[in-house]
Amino acid sequence: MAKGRPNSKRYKYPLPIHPIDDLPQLYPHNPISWIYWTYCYVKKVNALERKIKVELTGKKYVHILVKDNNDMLYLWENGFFGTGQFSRSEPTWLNRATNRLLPNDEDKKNQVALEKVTQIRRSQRAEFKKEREKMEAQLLELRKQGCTAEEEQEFIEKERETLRELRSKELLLSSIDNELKFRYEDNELFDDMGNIIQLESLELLPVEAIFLTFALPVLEIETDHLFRRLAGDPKNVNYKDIYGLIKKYVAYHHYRSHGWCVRSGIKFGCDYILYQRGPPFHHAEFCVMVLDSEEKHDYTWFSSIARVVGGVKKTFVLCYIERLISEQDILKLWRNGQYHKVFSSFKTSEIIYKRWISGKNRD
Amino acid sequence: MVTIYITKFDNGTYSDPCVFNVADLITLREKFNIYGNLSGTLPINTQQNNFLYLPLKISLDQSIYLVKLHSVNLKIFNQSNDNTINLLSNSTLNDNPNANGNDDNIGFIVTNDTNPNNENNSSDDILINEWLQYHQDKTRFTFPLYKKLLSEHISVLPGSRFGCRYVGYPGDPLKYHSQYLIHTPIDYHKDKLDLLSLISTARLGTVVKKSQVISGCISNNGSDNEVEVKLFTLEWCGFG
Amino acid sequence: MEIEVENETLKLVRNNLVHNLLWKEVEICDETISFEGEVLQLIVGRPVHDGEDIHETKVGKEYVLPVEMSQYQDGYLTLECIDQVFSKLCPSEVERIILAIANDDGTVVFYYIYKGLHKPRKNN
Amino acid sequence: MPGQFEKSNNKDDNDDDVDLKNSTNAVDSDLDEDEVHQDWSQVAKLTKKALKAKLPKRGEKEYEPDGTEIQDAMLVNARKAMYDTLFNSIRGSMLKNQVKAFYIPDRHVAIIPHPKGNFLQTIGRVDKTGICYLNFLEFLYLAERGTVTPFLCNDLNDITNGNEYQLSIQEIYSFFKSQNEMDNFQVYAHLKRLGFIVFPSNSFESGKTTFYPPTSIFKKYFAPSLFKSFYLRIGLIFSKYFNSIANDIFYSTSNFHYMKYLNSISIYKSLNKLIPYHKVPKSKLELLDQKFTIDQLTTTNREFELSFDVWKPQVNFKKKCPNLPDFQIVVYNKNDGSQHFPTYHDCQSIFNQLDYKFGFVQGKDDFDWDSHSYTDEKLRAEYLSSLKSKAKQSNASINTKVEGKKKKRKINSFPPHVQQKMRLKNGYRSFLLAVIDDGIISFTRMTESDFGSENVWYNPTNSKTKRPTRKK
Repeated sequence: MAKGRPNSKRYKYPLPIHPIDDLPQLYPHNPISWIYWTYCYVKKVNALERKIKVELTGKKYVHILVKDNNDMLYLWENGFFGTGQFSRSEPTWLNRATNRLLPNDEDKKNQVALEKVTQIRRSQRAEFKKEREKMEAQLLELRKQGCTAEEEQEFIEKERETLRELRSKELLLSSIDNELKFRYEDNELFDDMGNIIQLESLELLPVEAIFLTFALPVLEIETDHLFRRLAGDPKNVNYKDIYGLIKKYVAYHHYRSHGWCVRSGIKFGCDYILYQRGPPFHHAEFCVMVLDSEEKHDYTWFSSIARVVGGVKKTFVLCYIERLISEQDILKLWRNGQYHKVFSSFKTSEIIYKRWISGKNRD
Repeated sequence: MVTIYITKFDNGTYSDPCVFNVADLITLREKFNIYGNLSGTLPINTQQNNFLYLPLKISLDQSIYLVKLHSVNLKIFNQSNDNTINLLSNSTLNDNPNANGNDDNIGFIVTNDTNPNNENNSSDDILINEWLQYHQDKTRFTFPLYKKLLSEHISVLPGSRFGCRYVGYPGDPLKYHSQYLIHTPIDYHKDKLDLLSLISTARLGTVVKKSQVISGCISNNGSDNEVEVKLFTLEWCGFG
Repeated sequence: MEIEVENETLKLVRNNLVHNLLWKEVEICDETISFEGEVLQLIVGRPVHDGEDIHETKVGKEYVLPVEMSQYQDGYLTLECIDQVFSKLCPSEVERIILAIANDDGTVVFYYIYKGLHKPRKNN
Repeated sequence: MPGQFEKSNNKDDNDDDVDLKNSTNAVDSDLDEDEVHQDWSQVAKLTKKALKAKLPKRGEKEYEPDGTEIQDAMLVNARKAMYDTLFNSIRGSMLKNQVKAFYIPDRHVAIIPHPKGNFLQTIGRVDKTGICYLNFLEFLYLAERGTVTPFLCNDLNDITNGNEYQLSIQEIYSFFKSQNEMDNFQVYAHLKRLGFIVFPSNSFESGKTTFYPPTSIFKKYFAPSLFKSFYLRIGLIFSKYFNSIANDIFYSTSNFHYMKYLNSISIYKSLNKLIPYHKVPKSKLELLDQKFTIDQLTTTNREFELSFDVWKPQVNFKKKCPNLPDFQIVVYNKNDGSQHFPTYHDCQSIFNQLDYKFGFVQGKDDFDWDSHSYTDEKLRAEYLSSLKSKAKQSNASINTKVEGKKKKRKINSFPPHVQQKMRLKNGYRSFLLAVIDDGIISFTRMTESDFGSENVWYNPTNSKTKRPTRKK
């Protein structure tokens, strides 16, 4: 699709609303250039020519889906919004399926080779497993016979050596793994013309959809309608119904508006991860958990998340949300559809949570 | 018999249970698979934290278990009784049981772990029952969990640094790796699983190669003695 | 513009297993149980084994329970639910199910839940 | 350094997952801290007088019992090493070196009538008559080490009358006033064993060093510059008002049809007016501002108090008038139902109590804390030179020399975007939370950060000069 385009071109714009950056050159001594410039300035707008279609499915748990291939690509390339349902981030399933089921000749040759590699690897792994189990059984036997410590140590050394050798042989082969056979189920992937059907949609987080509706007019859906679907009929909601959503959105907007690419942190058991520019450019360095400023959790709750976050060498950020006006006032604003006033009535603060090792901080 | 020491503070709260005798430590370790944590300075090597000395701290669930089994002395010091005054008035320098006049230690002044007079006598049942009563709510779920783990031949150490209540071992931690990270039980019927923390829990388990154990408690007839515990193990599938 | 599809999540997880993870013999089971307004229904299938990463069950088949997760709403799953899935939706010899958590960010994540204790893998 | 934050352009986007799979090693090293293989036969090596029982080291930890006699024997040996070490750990001192310490129940302190020993450099408080006072934690710590022999007495008369009662360690434990004090002791002893210098926070009435100037100095030197910030504050109220108007316009449906945004940055600037954020103090002046306005405003209802001031190990520590501590610690027992992990507001109240070497105000290489802290209502540098009359030579410059052995690269020598990342990650004010779990201590550092004050959007014009290597 977008092969061969350098990232700086492909991801030129950080937001799906583009700036007006193609105004003509202005020559101070040439009045005609002024007029032309002014004409262009007046005529051009930031708003999208055509908003992006979304489908909302589900009842209590709403899913917000973008199904058009170009729209998916647009949202991905202009700010990295949404996640492909069968991909880890950018929707790439169609490409993968096409390569698998409709390969060109070059690919076909590789496929056969790959298939063999896969087979060999499988059997190697099975062999490794078998060998390891065998040696463990031998050790147990040895122990039962009452061997000396030296004998045992010797055996363990030998075992390690054997297993290491087996492993190193395995590593000689490529680690690309793929399932290549055409399967019965694959029939349902073809349309009448023999093309592969796009099964994958781009799914937007509720907060992403809010950002692309309420903050930037990108999605073809009314803000009121979106909030109604996500939080219920404004007339009947109470504070508890809307607060969860508000809390997450306030944090999302906060980080987005300061330039971060904010994506779901579910993989690491937290709310968000923050990228600078976006996934193709930098690793995410921050994991964010959004909390109410009065929220209480057990220490183990924190330490469990912190261990996962620390394990992938990221910084664990606690983002606290504090309400500045009364709950009744928030509800009133919400019912009047004054969402920006709702969101600006919450304040954010951050605390970095980090394990501290006493023995490593002595000098 | 093992002696567990507890202080009852003036505000009605209790101290954590402590054990002050090496022989008791051995009994707990070998007879009850209770290892506890040494928390005091090791006199022969006072400048490190890897190897420590008495007192041994054991968990509340473990001490309740031992007390209910009647296999320990529970010695509760009542702070308001101010035993310090008694100590002074009842004993003079000469018959001070802590004063060390051993022949083989001539010229060496020993500070003992315990006063022999305090050992081998348990506090009376009223005090002990008060103590059990005091902790009943707090241990409503964790105590049945502990008993359940014992019945599965799992012994435990505290687990906060792995983000759980207990780390579970198949045998003495001196020799065996831990296998389980065991979480505080939830209400089997009422409590909803927090899927987000379930995810980080399972991921952590993968990384440290231990099984994550979650559990639900069912109180039958509202009676605390009849809390049933159901265990489940959580594991990341390795895909998705 | 708006479509209400019954069991959208079930379909999503099924497609994920069949066309993304390339599982075999994937079928949606008929039996359901309801819990607090949510319908629980299993998908059964045979995973593609990638060496050691997945350790096989005796049955060879995996029972997958799709559940929904939202960023801003509480869940509905209790441990009683899980037990009922074991007792009412699975053959009796099944010792584990796979929890397929469909998050509202579009991702599905998969976790085994075993009845009772299950030791970690010995080597790795 | 900047390179480590970037990655190649063609890389897969699912690297985070790869991270997780490959992270085993990283966590393993962490794990070692938590699950140290306690081989008690190694204590002997650590100890000067080697123990009799020298055991052959046999195997590491194993997966589970396999029922063999060999494995049983290994377990027996491992246990024996532990038991032997514990049995052979006799606590006490030689008669000729004996230091007696007397616990006085009424005052919950101990006194040493004839203080001697190295420990006095960082422990206790000697009064004019030469008597050393130990707080309860110091007393128990020294008794546990065998450094002092613990006795009980009612008052000083008992000591002179010889009416003394030698205490056991367990008896001293029964003198704790609360579980919290017991937890504090564990943290205290843990840090002391590592060589840290530890005093309970607020244990210095006189001779206390503080970062915050006394009111007189504050009014004379700092209030004028804060007066400027008073105007700033009024400006803030106005900008709040303007923000709200700007938001009304930006979030109206017609925004992008009538307003023109010529670059992405201007869109960002409009977007980030929506969510107010907590501005944390980042400089000396901002800290003072915070301190003197907070003190006027809030009534202190503190659920969490600082427990300890901690100094890194150092030789020229001045016990009587120590410099600012390196860390401050709050202790929390996770199994005590009456306590909870601090909420955000609890953390705020702790941050506002802090008074230590706020590392982030150190800009220059030659930053001298003595010129930025106050002892006894005086600038500390002045206070110290007034002490010099007593022929005390060891002044701060020696201290800094010791500390400055390994030179850390100063933050402002890094390129701006790396500095920004460091500001976000290292944050500003911080405290240590010591968490107690049935005798196990773990520490967490809680640090204020401020993402609202930093913008990380990509600025194409900037990057051309900064990153010439990137392809256009």
